[in-house]
Amino acid sequence: MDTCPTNGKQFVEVQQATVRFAGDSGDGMQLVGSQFADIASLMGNAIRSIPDFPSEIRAPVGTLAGVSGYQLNFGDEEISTPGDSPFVLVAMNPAALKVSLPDVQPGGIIIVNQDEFAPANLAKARYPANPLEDGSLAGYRVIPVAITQLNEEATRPSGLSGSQRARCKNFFALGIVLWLYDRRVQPVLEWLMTKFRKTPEVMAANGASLRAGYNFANTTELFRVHYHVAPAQLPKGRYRRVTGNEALALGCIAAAHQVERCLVYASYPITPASEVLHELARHKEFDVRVIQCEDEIAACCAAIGASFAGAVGATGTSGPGLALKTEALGLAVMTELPLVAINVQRAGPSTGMPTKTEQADLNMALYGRHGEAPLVVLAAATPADCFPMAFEAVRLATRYMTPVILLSDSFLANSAEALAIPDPDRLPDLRVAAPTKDTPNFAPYRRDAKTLARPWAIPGTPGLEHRIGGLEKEDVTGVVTYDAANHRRMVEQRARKIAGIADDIPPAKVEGAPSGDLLMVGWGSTYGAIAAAVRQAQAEGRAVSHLHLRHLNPLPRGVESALRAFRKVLVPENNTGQLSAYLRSQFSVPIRPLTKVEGRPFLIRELRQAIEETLKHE
Amino acid sequence: MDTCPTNGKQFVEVQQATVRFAGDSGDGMQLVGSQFADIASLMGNAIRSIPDFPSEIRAPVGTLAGVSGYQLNFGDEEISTPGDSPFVLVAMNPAALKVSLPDVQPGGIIIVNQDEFAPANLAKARYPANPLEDGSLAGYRVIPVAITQLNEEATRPSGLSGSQRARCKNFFALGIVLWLYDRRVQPVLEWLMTKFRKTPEVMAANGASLRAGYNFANTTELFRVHYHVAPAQLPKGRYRRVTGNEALALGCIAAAHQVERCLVYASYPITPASEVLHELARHKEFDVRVIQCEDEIAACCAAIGASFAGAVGATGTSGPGLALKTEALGLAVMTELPLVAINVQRAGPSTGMPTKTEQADLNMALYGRHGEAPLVVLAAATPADCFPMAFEAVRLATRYMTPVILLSDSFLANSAEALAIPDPDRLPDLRVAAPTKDTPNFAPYRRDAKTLARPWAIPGTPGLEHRIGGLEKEDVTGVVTYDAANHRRMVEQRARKIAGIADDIPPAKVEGAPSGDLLMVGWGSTYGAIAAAVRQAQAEGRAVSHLHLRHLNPLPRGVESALRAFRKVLVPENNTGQLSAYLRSQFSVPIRPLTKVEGRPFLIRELRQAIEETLKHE
Amino acid sequence: MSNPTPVLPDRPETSAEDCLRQLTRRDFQTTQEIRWCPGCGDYSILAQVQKVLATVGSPRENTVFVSGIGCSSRFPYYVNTYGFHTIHGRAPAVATGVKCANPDLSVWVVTGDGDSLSIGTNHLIHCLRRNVDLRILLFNNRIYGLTKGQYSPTSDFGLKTKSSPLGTIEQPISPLGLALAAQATFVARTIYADPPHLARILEAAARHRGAAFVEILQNCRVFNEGAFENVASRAEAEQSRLLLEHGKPIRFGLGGSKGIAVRDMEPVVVDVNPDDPEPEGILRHNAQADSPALASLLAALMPPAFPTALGVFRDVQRPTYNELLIGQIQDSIKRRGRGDLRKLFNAGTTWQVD
Amino acid sequence: MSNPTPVLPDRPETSAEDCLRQLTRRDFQTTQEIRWCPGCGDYSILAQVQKVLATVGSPRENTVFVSGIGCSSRFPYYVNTYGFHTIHGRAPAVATGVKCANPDLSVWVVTGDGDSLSIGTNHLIHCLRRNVDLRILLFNNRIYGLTKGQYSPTSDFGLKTKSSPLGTIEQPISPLGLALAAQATFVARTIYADPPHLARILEAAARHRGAAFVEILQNCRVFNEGAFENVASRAEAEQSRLLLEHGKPIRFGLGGSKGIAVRDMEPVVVDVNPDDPEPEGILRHNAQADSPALASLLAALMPPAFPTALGVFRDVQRPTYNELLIGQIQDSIKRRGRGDLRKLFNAGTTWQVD
Ligand SMILES: Cc1ncc(C[n+]2csc(CCOP(=O)(O)OP(=O)(O)O)c2C)c(N)n1
Ligand SMILES: Cc1ncc(C[n+]2csc(CCOP(=O)(O)OP(=O)(O)O)c2C)c(N)n1
Ligand code: SF4
Ligand code: SF4
Ligand SMILES: [Mg+2]
Ligand SMILES: [Mg+2]
Repeated sequence: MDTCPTNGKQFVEVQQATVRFAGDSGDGMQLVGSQFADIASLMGNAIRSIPDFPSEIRAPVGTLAGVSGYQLNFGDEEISTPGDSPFVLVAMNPAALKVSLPDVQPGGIIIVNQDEFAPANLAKARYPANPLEDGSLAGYRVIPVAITQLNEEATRPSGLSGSQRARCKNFFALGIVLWLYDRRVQPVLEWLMTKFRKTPEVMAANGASLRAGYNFANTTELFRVHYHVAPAQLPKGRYRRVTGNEALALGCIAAAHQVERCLVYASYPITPASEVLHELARHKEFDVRVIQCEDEIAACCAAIGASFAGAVGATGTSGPGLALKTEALGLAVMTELPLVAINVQRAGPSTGMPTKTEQADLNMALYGRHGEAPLVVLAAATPADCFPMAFEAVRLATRYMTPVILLSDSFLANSAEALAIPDPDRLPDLRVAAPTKDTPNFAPYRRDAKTLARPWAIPGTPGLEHRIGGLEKEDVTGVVTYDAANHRRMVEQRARKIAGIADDIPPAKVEGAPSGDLLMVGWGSTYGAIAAAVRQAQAEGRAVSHLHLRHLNPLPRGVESALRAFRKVLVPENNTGQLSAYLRSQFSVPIRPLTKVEGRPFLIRELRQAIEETLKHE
Repeated sequence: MDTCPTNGKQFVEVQQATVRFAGDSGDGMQLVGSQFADIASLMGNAIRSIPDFPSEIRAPVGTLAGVSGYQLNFGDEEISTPGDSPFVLVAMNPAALKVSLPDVQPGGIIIVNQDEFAPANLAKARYPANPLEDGSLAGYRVIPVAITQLNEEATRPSGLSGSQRARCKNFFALGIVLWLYDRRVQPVLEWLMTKFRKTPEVMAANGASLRAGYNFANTTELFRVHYHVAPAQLPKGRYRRVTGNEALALGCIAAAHQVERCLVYASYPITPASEVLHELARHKEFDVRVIQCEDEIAACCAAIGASFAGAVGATGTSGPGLALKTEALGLAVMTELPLVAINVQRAGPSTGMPTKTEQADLNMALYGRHGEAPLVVLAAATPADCFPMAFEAVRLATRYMTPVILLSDSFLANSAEALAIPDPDRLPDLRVAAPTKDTPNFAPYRRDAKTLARPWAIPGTPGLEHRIGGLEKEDVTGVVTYDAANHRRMVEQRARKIAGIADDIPPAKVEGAPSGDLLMVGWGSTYGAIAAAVRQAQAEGRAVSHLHLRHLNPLPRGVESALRAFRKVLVPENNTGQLSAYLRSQFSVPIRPLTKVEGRPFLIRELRQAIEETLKHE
Repeated sequence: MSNPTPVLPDRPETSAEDCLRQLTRRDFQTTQEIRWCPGCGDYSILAQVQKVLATVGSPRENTVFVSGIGCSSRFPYYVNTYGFHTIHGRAPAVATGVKCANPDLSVWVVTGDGDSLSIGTNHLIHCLRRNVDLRILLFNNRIYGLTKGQYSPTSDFGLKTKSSPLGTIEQPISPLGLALAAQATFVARTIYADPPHLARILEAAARHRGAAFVEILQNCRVFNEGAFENVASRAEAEQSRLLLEHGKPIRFGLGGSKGIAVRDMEPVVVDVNPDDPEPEGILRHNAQADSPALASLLAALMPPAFPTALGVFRDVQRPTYNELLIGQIQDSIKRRGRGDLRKLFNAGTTWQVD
Repeated sequence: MSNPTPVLPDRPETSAEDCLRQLTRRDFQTTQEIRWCPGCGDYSILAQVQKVLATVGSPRENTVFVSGIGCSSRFPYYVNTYGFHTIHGRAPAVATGVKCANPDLSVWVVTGDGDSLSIGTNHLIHCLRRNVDLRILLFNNRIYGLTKGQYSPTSDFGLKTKSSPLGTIEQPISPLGLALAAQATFVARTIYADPPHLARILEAAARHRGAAFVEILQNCRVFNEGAFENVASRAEAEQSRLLLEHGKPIRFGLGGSKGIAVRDMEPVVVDVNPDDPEPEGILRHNAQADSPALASLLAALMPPAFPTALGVFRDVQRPTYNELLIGQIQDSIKRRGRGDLRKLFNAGTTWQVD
């Protein structure tokens, strides 16, 4: 930690910082949080953010249920989670303080809007006494600021009404934090100028509040130190911030574009998958045909129908919706049509905790169909990884004529990080040659010798008229038959086709040494926390490596040998051990599950500790 | 084989016999087949039968698709399958011959109705030449009988019309077979007398045909040998013949009776589960409330609603229907309500082969729900075993407040065997104490210390008003909460409740020596074939034993040690190895799957051979 | 061991305790914190339901609220009776099971326009057709509230929402039209903004025997504010609402100056003399007609050409599903005697092994 | 690499080959052995569909048959076009996907009374409401045929079947009533036993733009023989069938001696002079009315009090879902230019790391 004096204040160099903005749903915390993320990014930091929304229905102002938070982790090296615990908390009201306090680092900075700590608000937050006064915050550096009042003064010249001006106070808070982390206000002002082009008074008021906050922090005695986080060493290129859901939508559009077929996305709204629907509905110029269906069954069926008719058929949902698609997924397996089914998991079982994260749908994805119905299962590891994984899902679905379940989760869906923007000209060509009238020996179930895919013979093509369906099909001809040997052969071929995909995906790649004391195996959104914990442990000399599975069925080549190259294998999962059981069923290798089923992702320190304990106990 | 001469013919003593009656759907083969089964039973034989229906829609008379068969295996010792291959085939037309011939034992007896082997019928059966004349049946003892004509003559006195009399010819065939196996005609005549009480002419005609057939066989030169099968050593008691589906219905009625609550069976028709619905609809005097729902989702939900309101809620279906119930099953898990979901499996995936058997829904039963949603999974082993297993399903559902999936399959559903009729007075008492207004400290999620079941607080009870639902519940109080620690605890408690049932079910019981060279592990309808093959192998001195799992989740205590007590473990399944993978995932023990996915059950000889091969190869 | 006794009383019994005193709205309130947005139309509906439960004296322990998923479907948590917050769209199916298992219970279904007209349409239609004795309250806010604002099957054509940024391209469905086609025996419409009317309709529904379907126009403050503004507004009520009363002429407007007539089977608005209590040439409301044709015609009236009809559209009697079901059971018991396991087990051919 | 080109022609193109010659029924036959019971009503329907496809010149390669599960749903195997035998109840949903992916295709849905009015009601209603450009043929035999004879949602009240040994206790649903409530733009009914009428109606459906719903009364020989006997019988046809023709007076009976009138919104049978071509006081059919009230009234007529109405009940125009969907896409492309991945990827705040 370097320190250097600037205008009478201390200046501290740090490698990483976690900041949370928390307030009422109406306080605009998401807006200033994401602005701060952009500023950090623009200044070269690696970032990862996570919002903390109030659950479902809007709660009354000032209540605990109404708190909305935005947490950002940024730094000068790889940042792979939104941070275990904030070093800086901005709490715009007592409820926000109460909800966030348990997460704040001991000794962390808490900036509170002291104006809101009046008895009525304290009561709404169920505070028996004012925490600013009763000593309960003794372990923190509390900085009370009269944000409401100062914002009121700063925005007065704008001529807006009192209530409109009150809505600017989030920018005052942002101003403070910008100063605290030595960031420039200019980019935010520029952003305000585009955003509020049509309402210059609003722009002026927000800008005034922002500058006032910055200046206040600069001049007040309350802040004695501010911080600097150096730019990270990121790979060259152009970047943007994406959430997992945004990246899924982009990936689907890009992939369909590369298949050169229209994308038909049929879906029924459900938390936390709805933004994929919203996002795709906004991009009609890509010939994305969005059908909001009457239910998830219809959605899956419409996507299957679309694929039959030659489109890239995709559907997206969360657990309860995937449950409903079970039967239709079986139809897609039997008819061997391309289909991408996105499942943004949330905490179950049943309705569960719809706004909380979990990874407990792996079993359903792998096994949740009647009959022998193998399909491809993929899982994205980070918000930005949702882009290539959606692309991969479309690639495998169309190349192998198979349904693909792509797993994401609530954590990835809402969390944001930087995406290295791909060059469209360098995206792989995904076109699939469809048979035509002139294809010799066309038969609907004549398989490609290499991929074992049946031909995608598309209605509208003269001469290829044929009938498919859910009944068992005769090999090659596709005629309905209940012949015993044929059934065995078809079951076997459907399985072999999926298993064979293992040759078309990257082999298992261990991050770290290829053998050692402990292999941490993960899938999905645990990536960031595992990667960070493993890096820390490696830095401390532990023989720990990390294997992260993006392809779950089929598993990549080399998983078994990777598992056997380590003395111990630990599998952290946000479920009760589904991947562990799956790996055991495949390889009969001893595996320890590390489970966390609390509706929240792993913290880095939880995994660090698990690594130490696993290494300690023999 | 003892032989003794009777009325100039040879008399051969055999231990076991397999007979198949085959004809057109309209020929009444099921009727005479089941009459023959009853006669065999009445004379003390062990029996096991299987019909072979035409698939779905009635096909044109005389065609291959229209053939209906009934196969019976009976003997003087344990009979555990319907027989690998018939020794006697009755073929009422060319199509019946063509369909059945591949199964007949080399050297077996084929009784054909030669009157039907005219060119038109041969063409319908796609016979290029008359098989009775072209030498293609050389390997069999073919006995052509002019059944149509002889029946016509025998029934003339009845005064019925020609077409009515033609319908009696199945009894002529039965008469022949009765003679062939030295059975009396009297019980059939008695049965005819009750059955056709109201139409004495029909009774008389059928009786005349029956006697004519018997006498024909007795006097004709065509038959030189007939057979005798001695009574088996069955446990004392009263018996009746049941199919698996009948036994399921009886089991549900009996169990609900013992719970002292009404049975609400909500279902949507589907092959091969519909007979459970039909059967239950016939027993309204037991206060069985059958709801034929608009779909399987509604059926599962109505059953859940019924359980909530204090009934024994049950629902039945086959694979595609269970797929649709996936989401609702999750609700039953979360609300911890008793529910019995019967799944009579058929060949999949998707619509598959609806009239063919398969065991490929085990994975879906174990894993096919989103979130962590453990429930009880049971499987019946034989048709008669469907009775106690349905009873067990209701017992566990109500005692542990949990959904139970009970697996049967098409083979069990249609196959029949003798059920030792239980004494109603000795059926276990299944009453569950429901809380009342006076229950101290009532709370909807306060668990029983022993079973971990929550109380079944039934609407209508004053003072216990409470609310349940699919959202995560606070421990004890049942109030909705997204609290992290509570979620972990509830997930864990739901899992522990199910796991704990292992203490309330019989431990794993190996049939045969408790250790040895090979353990055959099965579940469901493979029981009979495995048991027979293992008995044969044991008789030949092989160190082979058999473990059959009726409880699949939780597994009984002692499975792991049983598996480890054998050098090898072989798991025969009518799927691609689902139990094998499940056992590996639980115990990391090496296991060989033996799979048959052909829409047909294992033959005993297939398993015998697999045993030999497994023991041979090291 | 004694035989199970199906409890099949002819009329629900009220508990002794509750008979002794008049219930009040407070009896039906729970301690659960209510989690709707400030200003949501659901609050008003909750208050009236609680009031009506007290009015009709529905014993708490014999009352069950079943709901699906949606803002509206949180309802059961706020009513101090038995309650079941099920899964999306399935409340009518669950409720059917509840009612068949125990016909003594008074069963209410609470659902939203998405819950019952999108994912759950099938169950709604079939439980109406079967005439299961349920009260079904459909909170129609013409939007998916809980999932934060996608269009619903009742959203206006062209409505811009998160999932229809260029406007919906779907013809909205008529909840009442569908209920009538499904042959519901009681069909009504009311609005959150008129508590007395709401209470009157709820009470009529509560007293109906059979499936009672009530569409309640409900404002979603956050995602579809003002969807029913013209009907909700008190100032415009005379013009915008057509209040149906059985047996009365069908009229509206200032002082009742307009009426609905039918020409070539199409509805038209005609002027009538406000002072004439029985004007000629306009329709007279008949909620008990043999055919649902009049009710359908009235249900289809829509602004701006017509006012929105409120009230009881249809109220007829038909045996309920649960009565018929239990009836067949009672008949069977009468004919064959109460089920005897020994007889059941020993039916058909049996044989003895000694 | 070139950009994907959405193919969005305004009218389906017929293939060059098929344009050159008149198609015949044989062109639409397959070699698959037909597996319906002897005497099943489905045979007659198949024959007429094949004939009509030839008549309207539907190019084989641009024609798709989509079905659910049931005896009727085996249909696609017997028609030599593209075909998709899907899962139970879901054909309208699959067909919606097919049509949206390629609006050039002529898409037919074949379904049964169980398939579309029990498990699949929801999808049927929503695809009618959306007016997806599909032809939907519902084979109504009032029974579950394929599963061997359980009652269906259209079975007569009291029908004894395997699953209702004491008779059903459910009010049958009206397929047409439901379709009209769902705002279908084309609604018709015909019967297997009258091939010329069947062909006429199928042809009208084929030519309709939008969702065309046709209920075809079909006899299940094995499990519900004679369900439509009085309508099917040629001898009774004049008495039992009410043949609807747009613009014509609604009459039936010997020589047209009876008519349907409406009194207080209820239908009644009145005598009319058979010689009067334009009798007074009876209804005149209008398939294009603004309101579906007349169509609903006619759809509800049932024996024995009334004849069964056959013909086109409703035939109106409304933009189709697929047109509107593609329209929004074309508009977006017009406004924003064809989608450019580079622009899409770089939208919003981006930053460069060098
Ligand atoms: C199977 C399933 N699909 C989707 C959802 C997500 N979901 C919850 S409520 C809802 C719609 C709510 O709309 P509505 O029924 O109109 O109720 P409102 O919130 O407007 O009162 C949806 C789509 C879910 N919970 N379950
Ligand atoms: C999910 C599912 N549930 C149930 C079935 C069984 N099933 C097949 S067809 C059918 C009903 C058929 O009736 P209908 O639609 O009227 O057709 P029909 O056979 O009478 O032509 C049923 C219940 C199935 N195939 N899939
Ligand atoms: S989102 Fe709308 S319907 Fe839901 S609680 Fe808020 S205002 Fe009410
Ligand atoms: S069961 Fe009925 S509907 Fe099905 S094919 Fe046979 S006659 Fe036709
Ligand atoms: Mg709504
Ligand atoms: Mg039918």
